[in-house]
Amino acid sequence: MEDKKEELAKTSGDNDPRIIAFVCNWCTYSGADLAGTSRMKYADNVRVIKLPCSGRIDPMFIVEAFKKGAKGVLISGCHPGDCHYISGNYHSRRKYAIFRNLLGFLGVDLNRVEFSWVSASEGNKWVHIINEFTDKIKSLKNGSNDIFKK
Amino acid sequence: MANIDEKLQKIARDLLESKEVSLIIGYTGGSHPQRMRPVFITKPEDVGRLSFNRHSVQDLAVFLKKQEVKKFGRIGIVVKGCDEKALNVLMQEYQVSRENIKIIGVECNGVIRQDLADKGETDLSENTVYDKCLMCGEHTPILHDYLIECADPQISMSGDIKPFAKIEELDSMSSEEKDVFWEKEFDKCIKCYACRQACPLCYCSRCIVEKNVPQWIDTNFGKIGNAQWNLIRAYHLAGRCIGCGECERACPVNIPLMLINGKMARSIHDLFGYKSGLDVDAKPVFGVFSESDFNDFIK
Amino acid sequence: MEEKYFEISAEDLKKFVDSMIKDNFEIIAPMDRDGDTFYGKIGKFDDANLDILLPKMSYKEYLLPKTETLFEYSFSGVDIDIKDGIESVEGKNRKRVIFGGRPCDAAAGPIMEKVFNWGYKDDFFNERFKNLTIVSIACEKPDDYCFCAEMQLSPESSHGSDLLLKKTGDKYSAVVVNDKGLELIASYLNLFKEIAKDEFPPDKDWKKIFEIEKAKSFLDKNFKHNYFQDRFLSCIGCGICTYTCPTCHCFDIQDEGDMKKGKRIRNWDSCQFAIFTLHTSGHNPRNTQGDRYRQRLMHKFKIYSEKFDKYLCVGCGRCSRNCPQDINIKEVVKDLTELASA
Amino acid sequence: MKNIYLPKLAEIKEIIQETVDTKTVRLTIDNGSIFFLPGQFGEFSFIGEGESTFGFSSSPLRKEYFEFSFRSSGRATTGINGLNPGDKLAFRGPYGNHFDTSKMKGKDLVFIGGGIGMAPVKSILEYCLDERADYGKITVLYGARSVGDLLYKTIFEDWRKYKNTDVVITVDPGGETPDWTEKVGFVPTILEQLPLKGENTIAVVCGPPIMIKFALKSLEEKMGFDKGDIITTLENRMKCGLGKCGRCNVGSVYVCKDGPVFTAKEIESLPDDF
Repeated sequence: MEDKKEELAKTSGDNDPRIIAFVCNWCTYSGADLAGTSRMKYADNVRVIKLPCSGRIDPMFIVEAFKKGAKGVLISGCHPGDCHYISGNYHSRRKYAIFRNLLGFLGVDLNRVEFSWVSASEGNKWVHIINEFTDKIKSLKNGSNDIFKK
Repeated sequence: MANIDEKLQKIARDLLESKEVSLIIGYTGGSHPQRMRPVFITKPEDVGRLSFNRHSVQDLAVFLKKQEVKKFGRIGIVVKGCDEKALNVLMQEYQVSRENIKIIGVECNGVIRQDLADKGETDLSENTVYDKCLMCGEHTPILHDYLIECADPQISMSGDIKPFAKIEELDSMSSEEKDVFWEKEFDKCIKCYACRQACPLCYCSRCIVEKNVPQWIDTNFGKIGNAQWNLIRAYHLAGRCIGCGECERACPVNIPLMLINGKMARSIHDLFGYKSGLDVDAKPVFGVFSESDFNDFIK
Repeated sequence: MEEKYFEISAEDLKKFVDSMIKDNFEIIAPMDRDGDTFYGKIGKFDDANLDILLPKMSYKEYLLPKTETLFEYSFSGVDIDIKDGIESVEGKNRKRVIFGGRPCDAAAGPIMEKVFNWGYKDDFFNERFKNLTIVSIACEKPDDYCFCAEMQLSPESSHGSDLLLKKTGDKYSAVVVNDKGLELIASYLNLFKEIAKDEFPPDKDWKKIFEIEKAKSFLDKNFKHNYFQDRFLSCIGCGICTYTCPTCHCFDIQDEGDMKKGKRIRNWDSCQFAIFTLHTSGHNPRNTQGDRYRQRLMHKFKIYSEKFDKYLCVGCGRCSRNCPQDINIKEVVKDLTELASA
Repeated sequence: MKNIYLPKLAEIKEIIQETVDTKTVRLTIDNGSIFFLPGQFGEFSFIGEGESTFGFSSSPLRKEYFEFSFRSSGRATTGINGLNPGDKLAFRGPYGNHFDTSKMKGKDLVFIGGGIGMAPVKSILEYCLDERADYGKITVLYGARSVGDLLYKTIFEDWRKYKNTDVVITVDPGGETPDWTEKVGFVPTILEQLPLKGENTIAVVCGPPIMIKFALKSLEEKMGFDKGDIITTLENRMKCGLGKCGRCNVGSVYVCKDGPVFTAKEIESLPDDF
């Protein structure tokens, strides 16, 4: 499993930055699935890791992704009010509002951490977010980065 | 000064004699006149050792997490205003119950920084106290069963010294500059985890660094391991840290941990209007949410 | 070798250090950093702060690094390739000099050497120790936390140093203890002036406030004693005492890496942590902080002296100075001696 | 210059699933055999997850392999648990002292094991069985919490085949299955029922601390064993196994180097630090 983590996160160069997306099972994953089944095309830099809920996405996951070499991390869940577990995404939002500030304060370029709400029907939005995020990461200077990178 | 000590000792004696508590945690004289140390009194005849002055820097609430101390059951504890906030958070999080604690509050107008006190400093002024004292809003402990008034005058502020000015300075830096700053600071870390042990609110029976399946935090003393530890420590205290500054005081290599803690407290206040340790009945900030929470950073 | 005595002026001492730096020696000396003093690599003599009594941390990390790679590994299929870490021991063939340390810190090396060569020889330690030259400066005024005299040393002891300097007025008297010391100054002999033994300032008579043997006699008889549990209620188990100690040498071994490659490292560890002795079953032989502090005292003043004939303490007092709860080991040991005679 | 922390690689020949969470791993060393004595231990590691300390559980006289038994619980053991025959395991050792077999020669022996504590007992037991003629009567008493928790189930019969050898297996009350034909009862209780006398007999005891405590009491007080004739092993958390890392000491005794094998008499003189 460890092996796969490394493989997933590995970036071959500036032109092909690896992006890790932690997504919730119910909305964003379905949305990404919809994008796939609808044969929409989008940047292939992203690797999706599915979790039950955005509330389950531990901040350590972000750090771990950066540590393993990811150039960008996306966190995505259900729109407010739509959480399968009623309030998971609200808790997640509070948590990440603060965690984002902490990362920024410690010198992580916040352009590399992205958050979104994508519902099961928003295949378009998913494609748009990934493409935009990939372009943004590509435009960033390599190495202008975080304290967790080897 | 003597007056304070006498009052303290009388309260302690009464509490112990009436068996209302079986242990009093307080301060007593330390290695030299400018140092105080914690003292644990179980017998009424020992209360003469209790004392309090401007060198009582320790946050005694830290002892409430110790199993050996919990065994005493009902405990009396001497607290300054800032320390009492730690009690509030512990009560908020059901770690101690109000019935088991007798709070002997001491009004405080600041304590002298220990590094200066060790060099002989005895004057209480804006140059000699901790930053937390300069912006202290709780000179009088919020909750108390007993209150002892302050012997020291209020510190006069010239306005030249801005507490935690470094936070604003860092905020205005670019991420590269911040990266450089923190890399240098974290590089000093020797991972003794004194920051954790000295914190009254770090009470997990098994800390995340001790969990090894999987090993979330690198055990090495390298760049990544140190940064990971300092990040996660600060994050686990976000919304809980009451700013007693014990972590920074304990740190043997002088990492400015209060900058991170202070930044977290500011962020939480800015975003959610919450300050920790002020209200025992409030729900912890990460235990609740509002539908109208800050959403600007999410697409 | 017989001890040799020299004299050097303060000015020449500066020249001595600066020329060593020019000759590619790595000079580790007390340096100011964030309002405190720590050992660090100096770029020139003036970087060093020789007035301070003791840097906050000891220079233990140059003998036993905070993190040391024991070996590196990599996988290919079921095969494992192991690269021995001893080949790359940092410090090997390196001209590293500790300059301006104090006699207590210098005495720590030979003490630790015992445990690292007991039965199995730990060459990671030995290599570093062998390649380290220690130039100490005798203390003129120990502070209230110091108790080296009680620990069978003295503020002027040359034990463990290769070269000991003593300040007298604006010059230094130097004693070269061994060949290593002589080798170091060999190229700079023009700066030193040889003097006779009786010209070297004699050691003062340092007073002792307790007899350490007495404390040991208490520890010998009292494994279980209320003193330990009561006195160390105020210990929060932060481990600063062990991390700043020049002789505390306990370590932890961990693997770090992924499924492709990584390394096995050893890190500093501390007997003050509950997890230090925790069994997998959940049983912990040292369950309270009192037990753990007792272990520290026992290890320093009883176990080590029984096994290796030396106390595992040099009396530098760092553990007391740095303790956030002001537990003063000098007072504690004094208590033990008093309990022994009670 | 020698790196004392450098492990050798050993290949896994066979893995025996002893109980739900316990396995015995049989190893061969890549180049040549290793020399160890019963009672000694090694540091076994799944490289990448860290080392764990286990006593050898096989007889050193069976030179074609060596083995250890472990219960999967922490990071290193979980790693080892995931390995298959043919995989490589790192190993360092042997370390520590050993059972004094010269003292045991010509005497009657009783081996008492509890739970996974049977592993080091198995090593010395099989060593003695391999040189059966050197020893008097051999009695084996092995107990576990339940039938499912018994290790080495498949080889009890092998032990019984030897002459003048009694093998008594017991499970704690409530741990038996309907078809269980062996004894039911706690190890000390069953021990007292055995026809054993303290004279000319040496007892080897290993198991959980509570079992050792009561078994020693039975042997000393009720059966007349001399404290010097009861041999047991101690365990403490270890990292280096070499007497350096400083955590396994009990008083002035380093379990990893001065131990792990002690007589009851030696244990009596140690402080209560284990």
